[in-house]
Amino acid sequence: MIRVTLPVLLTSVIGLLLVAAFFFRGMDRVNSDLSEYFNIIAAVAFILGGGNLVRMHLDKVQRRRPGWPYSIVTVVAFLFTLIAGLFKIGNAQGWTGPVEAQGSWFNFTYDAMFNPLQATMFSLLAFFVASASYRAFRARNVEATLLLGAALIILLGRTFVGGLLTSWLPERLAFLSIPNLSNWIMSTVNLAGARAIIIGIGLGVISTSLKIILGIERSYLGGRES
Amino acid sequence: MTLGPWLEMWVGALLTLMILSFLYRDNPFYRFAESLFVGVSAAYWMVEAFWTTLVPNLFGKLYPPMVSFALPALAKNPPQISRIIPLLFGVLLLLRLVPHLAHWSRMAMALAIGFAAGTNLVRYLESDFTSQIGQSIRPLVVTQPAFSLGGTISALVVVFGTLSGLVYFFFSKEHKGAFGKVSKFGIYVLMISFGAAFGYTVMARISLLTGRMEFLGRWISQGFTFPG
Amino acid sequence: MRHIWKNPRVLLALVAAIILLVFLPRVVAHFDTRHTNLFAVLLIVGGAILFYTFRAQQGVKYFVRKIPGIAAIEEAVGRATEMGRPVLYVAGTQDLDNVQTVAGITILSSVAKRVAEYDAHLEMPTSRSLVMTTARETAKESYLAAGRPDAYNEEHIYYVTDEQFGFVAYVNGYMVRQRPATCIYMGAFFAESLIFAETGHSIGAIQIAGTAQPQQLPFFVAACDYTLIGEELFATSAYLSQDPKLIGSLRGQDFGKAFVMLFILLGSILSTLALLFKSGALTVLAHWVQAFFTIKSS
Amino acid sequence: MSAFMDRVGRMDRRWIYLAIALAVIIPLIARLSFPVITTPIVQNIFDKIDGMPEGSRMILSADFGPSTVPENMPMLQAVLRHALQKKLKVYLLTLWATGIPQLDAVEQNVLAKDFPDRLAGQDWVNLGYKAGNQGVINAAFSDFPGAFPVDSKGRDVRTLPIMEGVKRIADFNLIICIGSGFPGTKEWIQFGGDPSHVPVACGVTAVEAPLLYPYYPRQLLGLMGGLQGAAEYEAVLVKHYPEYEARSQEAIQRMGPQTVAHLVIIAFIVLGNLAFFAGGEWRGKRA
Repeated sequence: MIRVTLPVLLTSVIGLLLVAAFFFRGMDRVNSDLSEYFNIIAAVAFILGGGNLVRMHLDKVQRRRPGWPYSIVTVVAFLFTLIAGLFKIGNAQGWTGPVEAQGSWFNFTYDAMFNPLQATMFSLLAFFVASASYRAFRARNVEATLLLGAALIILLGRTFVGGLLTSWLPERLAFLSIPNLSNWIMSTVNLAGARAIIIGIGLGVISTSLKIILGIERSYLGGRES
Repeated sequence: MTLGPWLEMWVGALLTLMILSFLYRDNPFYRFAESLFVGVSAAYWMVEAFWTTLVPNLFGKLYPPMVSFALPALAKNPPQISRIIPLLFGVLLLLRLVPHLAHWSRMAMALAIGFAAGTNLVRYLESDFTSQIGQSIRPLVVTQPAFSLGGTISALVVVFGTLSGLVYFFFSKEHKGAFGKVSKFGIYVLMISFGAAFGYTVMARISLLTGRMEFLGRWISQGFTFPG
Repeated sequence: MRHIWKNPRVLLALVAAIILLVFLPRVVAHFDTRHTNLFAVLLIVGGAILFYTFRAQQGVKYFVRKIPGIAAIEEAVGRATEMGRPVLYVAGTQDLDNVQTVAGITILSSVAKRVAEYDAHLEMPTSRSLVMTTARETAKESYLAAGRPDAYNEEHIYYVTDEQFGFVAYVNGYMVRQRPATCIYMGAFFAESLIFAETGHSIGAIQIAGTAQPQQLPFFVAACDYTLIGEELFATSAYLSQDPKLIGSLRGQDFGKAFVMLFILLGSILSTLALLFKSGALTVLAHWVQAFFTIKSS
Repeated sequence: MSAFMDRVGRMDRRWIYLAIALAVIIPLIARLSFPVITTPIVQNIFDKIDGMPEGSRMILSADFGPSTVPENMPMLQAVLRHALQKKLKVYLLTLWATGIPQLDAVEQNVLAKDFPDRLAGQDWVNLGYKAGNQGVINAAFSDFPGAFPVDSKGRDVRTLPIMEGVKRIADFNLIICIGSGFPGTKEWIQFGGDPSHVPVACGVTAVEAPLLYPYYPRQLLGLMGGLQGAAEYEAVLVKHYPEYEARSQEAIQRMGPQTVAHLVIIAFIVLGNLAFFAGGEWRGKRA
């Protein structure tokens, strides 16, 4: 009973409440309160997640499992940032100052370590977009050829080469020039494809949400029937 | 450049090089940067959650004087008893740590999943389903200011491209015969739009790398003169 | 249909209906008329989904077309078992308040069952604590359902960090060191989609991705072996579990698509004729159809 | 030949990474820049401003934060210079709280530097930030001074000569939104341009641009997409007004690495396909 029926019932009540809050006036607080409740639960869940992270790495150090020195780095970095942040060490206004105040240790870890690491991981995409293009855009079949063709036209359209390549076109055929063609693809075919996908996703979300609210989809509580 | 920023520039530059070294192959430098990033970022978000959610919204509203040391402004507000509910669900969630009571934590998950279903249902119903139908309805011919063949062809491509794209997503009908051909045309439309979207975003990705290289350039030119 | 009143869910529905009738007058007064058309659309589409789900439950069999990506999941778990290398599963990088993440968890339920049956190794780093706790609960149940509760090891599903690129840095490191034979990405992804897919390809893994983030589909389509596009992500749970009710709901979704196509075509043809014949009546009709599906600015 | 092509077909990805790294570093060091050809979707904006008579009224909304300054700021500066060159009346404002520093920056490095003779409140005005997203445009549609009662210096707009004759959005001749998300161009079109029939143009980040193509050309006369769009506007501005050459190079300069990287990627795609066809993989063998 506790394992499946009660949770499913709660999910249904919360889901129906939120849908009702959308269709009926005077229930605005439902939305704001429930989203704050969710954020609080997600914040409390950090204790489980963060706690498990530290326990896992400490366990790895204790048992000297391969790569254990790196676990020390993770635990030390974690505890240093956590303590610096929770106790607002080095914060000019003390407890009342914002946690990211200039000069605080927490802000230093952000500027010196968090920011460059994040920006550099993000920049790896420049390399991967190139290797993916090289590998994926091959005219294996019709679909792959269309993928390749569209990507090439848009890529060329984004550089002066695109314009040069088709500048010889007579005025009457100007619409076939690469810059015009790439604009046309973006505003018609790309639009049609995006619309079909978005409408499909809308249906998928509506169907999945309904099945969850009405307890039809409950495999997240385990496959066994209640 | 004073000591603080100079130190930050050096730490940032070294970490940048460590991450980029992954492109050659996995190595101790990358693994160090990765472990550091996991530790720093996990704690960063935990601290943010504590100071921006738990303190003001849970403890600050449940019993304001409790947080007056950090948020004096809240001290005067009346306690909101309704905050017992999220506190209760938080405790239920933490029951996972107690083996024989662990299944009670499902109630907290149930609330989260109910919240997801409820909010996503109405948002996608409005902005991603109904309004997309409204925007897809357009005349198949362009006559303002004068009849334009190009405009008409474009309108036809958009409307029938969308319809054939939708046909591709049919689950419960065999994609054979005429239905199969329309579905085939649909996947062609999808493939062209994927290729175009891919090509269009390449520029945004390259500018990310340009930014990092400009930073390394500043490090090389300014980093090696000791500040002050 | 004789024992209908014994079914608990029917009883629940009856009770709800009675409550609604009692409060109907007050409830209707509070109805937000700006959303009438949305309510009608929900009734039509939602009704169709529930109707086909109910009929499927009564035993009506529905055909479902083959989706290569979903069929490949079974084969990919088998391949990982043969090669004795882990199956990497990532349920997106968003929290449980995103229904794509919930879809990722429901798919995990079926994947974990196959992993248990094949006695393979399932590795699932998560980017949110709530996703970790829910995924552990789901996987434990799946191992139970597969009759191998002892094989379930909670340590293989663990929280890494909330930071998008910190999580990416960890998963990249895991991939190149443990070299999983199969990588399955099901859920909401952002810019990190291509980093996972390219690193996964560099270690020769079979990669199956599914997301309903339109901007990321081009990268998964280009870089993964199989990609479940948008709505297919939400159909995967039905395909894998072969639960008749879920298969029935897919039929309902198809009705939704037919409904959409009908009104797009109807609206477009009406507005075309209205334009060509400059007829007032047709213009009004075309505008009415379009207005029905246009959101009134709140 | 096919042995070479075979090796090219399965080239180690790290050569590609090296090529991309060089494609970005070399142009940066060599300050390389390429001719930028202005495409119609950007040219339309230039032609519209260039064709407007002196004294026409133009709304210039800076709806972006610090994170997208590299893409959006060059657009804002180029359009502002052009409008002031044509002696239009420019109404600077923003719907983003984080947009205020962008307006101040433009006041310093465009208005103060290039147009010191122009009077605030006469030739141009900075109406600052107003909270409410599309609600602000909605309000300004029927009562513009009501939506923006004071300028960024706190002066009552009714006392400013530039506001004479300005009652509603319909009294303007052009709306330009330089944006990167919500609220932004879509809201200016839906709540400003469409109902008042005032033409709208925009400059947005590369990620935002694809979502706005559907409005072009009927509801959006022109669109600057990402750094490329900014560079195209700078190029056409400098072509017609060479005196701004020195200060209108920001986007063009940063386009160097972009262009080279794009060409390198295109080359790899072509090379990959040549290897694919030479390798005979396409003759039915499993690819």
